[in-house]
Amino acid sequence: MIKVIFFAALREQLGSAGTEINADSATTVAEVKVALGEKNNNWQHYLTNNSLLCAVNHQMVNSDFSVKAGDEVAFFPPVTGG
Amino acid sequence: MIKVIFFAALREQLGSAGTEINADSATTVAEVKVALGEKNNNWQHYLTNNSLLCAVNHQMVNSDFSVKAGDEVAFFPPVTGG
Amino acid sequence: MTSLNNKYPEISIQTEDFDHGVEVNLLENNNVEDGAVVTFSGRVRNNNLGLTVKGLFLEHYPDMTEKLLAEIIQTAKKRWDIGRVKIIHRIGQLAIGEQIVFVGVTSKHRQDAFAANEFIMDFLKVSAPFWKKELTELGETWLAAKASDKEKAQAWSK
Amino acid sequence: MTSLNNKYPEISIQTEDFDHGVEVNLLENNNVEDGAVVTFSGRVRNNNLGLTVKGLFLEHYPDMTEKLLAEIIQTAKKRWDIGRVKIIHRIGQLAIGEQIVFVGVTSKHRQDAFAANEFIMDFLKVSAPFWKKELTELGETWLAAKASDKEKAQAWSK
Repeated sequence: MIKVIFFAALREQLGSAGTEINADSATTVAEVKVALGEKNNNWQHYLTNNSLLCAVNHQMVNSDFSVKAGDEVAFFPPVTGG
Repeated sequence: MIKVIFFAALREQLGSAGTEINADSATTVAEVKVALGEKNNNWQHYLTNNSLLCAVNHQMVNSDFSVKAGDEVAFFPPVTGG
Repeated sequence: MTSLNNKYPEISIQTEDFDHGVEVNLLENNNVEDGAVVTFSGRVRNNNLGLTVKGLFLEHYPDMTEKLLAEIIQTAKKRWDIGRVKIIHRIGQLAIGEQIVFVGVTSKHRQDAFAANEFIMDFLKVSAPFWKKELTELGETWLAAKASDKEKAQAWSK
Repeated sequence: MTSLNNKYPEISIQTEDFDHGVEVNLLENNNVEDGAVVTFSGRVRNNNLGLTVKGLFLEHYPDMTEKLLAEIIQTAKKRWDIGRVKIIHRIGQLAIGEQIVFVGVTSKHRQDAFAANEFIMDFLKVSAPFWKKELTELGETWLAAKASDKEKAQAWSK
């Protein structure tokens, strides 16, 4: 399984702090998004937002980054701390 | 009279925190220095130091600045606060 | 550079408030080599973009935040001759006037502490995974990232 | 800009020590407009140019110091959008590790407080009439002004 988590506005839009997807259903971050959209049709719109950022195992990555079983994939809006 | 004061290393070199000179004996800062050197020969050497700064009535000035009776003329080395 | 002993963490993400004076004392304690200390602290303002702000909610990505901030500190230490660094960032619900963030940097010469502190703040702003939700007279809104913050961070690589 | 009431002086030349945390609280007190506070504090280091320093004596030119610092503050306020400013400078005999100087600046946006604080320190260094005498293992020496400080101050007019 791949652990998927959401933060801030995205978490509220999806109505979910996170989920899991089967590791067989995605080999890249882009495919994780597709798998999540298939899992829940209402999510698709929010996950295709171009400004969304992604971290895999706490490291910022692009959509072509490879994912594997056991990874933690996080999606979130641009950060606004400080 | 013109009030003359000295600070820091200069004060220690001259062995004096200040003195007064007759307003008739100097019309510029440069002339104040000459008057001070005539008043005390030992001071001449230290007062001709090029790095010395001068303030008249708390305002930084050059050697050609005019002075008059009642002025406070201060001589001191480059500042080192902070 | 003066290293801290292991009991003094450089990064603290916390819900509770902090004492600015205590933090400065910790940065200076047994640190006679570094003559300069520069601190930045940010607090909740009472207005933003013309709206009256009533409070702020801060969310973050645990573990990733600490990792990102540690990377920023390491980059700053390579670039400037600085001694100790402390970053405190609060999370959770904050009221107007409350402290949000503290960055403290010590150095032998002041320009290093000034530059490193501003650098840390600029990169914290654009890369540490914190999100602010503002409670205004119009309701709750997640803040949008500012283009000016991105430009400030990019300016360091010029 | 948030003005201070007249009871809070922007400049203090004093022999006694000061409390960094108290000064920051005074800068922030009833000042909810300014979200950012940048402080600089300088202390007596234990070494200078390779010599072990035992202590420092600070002399100044009363009245002229205050006038010069007030002019620096006014210039900073014209150049940046800053709120409150506090400058504390100690005089007299100081031991290793003791605080010498504090500059605190508040602003709405952090870059103004960072820049104004460093500007104030750079001009304080080269224009305020303070002189330091260092007590080292070799005896007492009046410190020489540094060319690097002059260059830093000049860099602001570029």
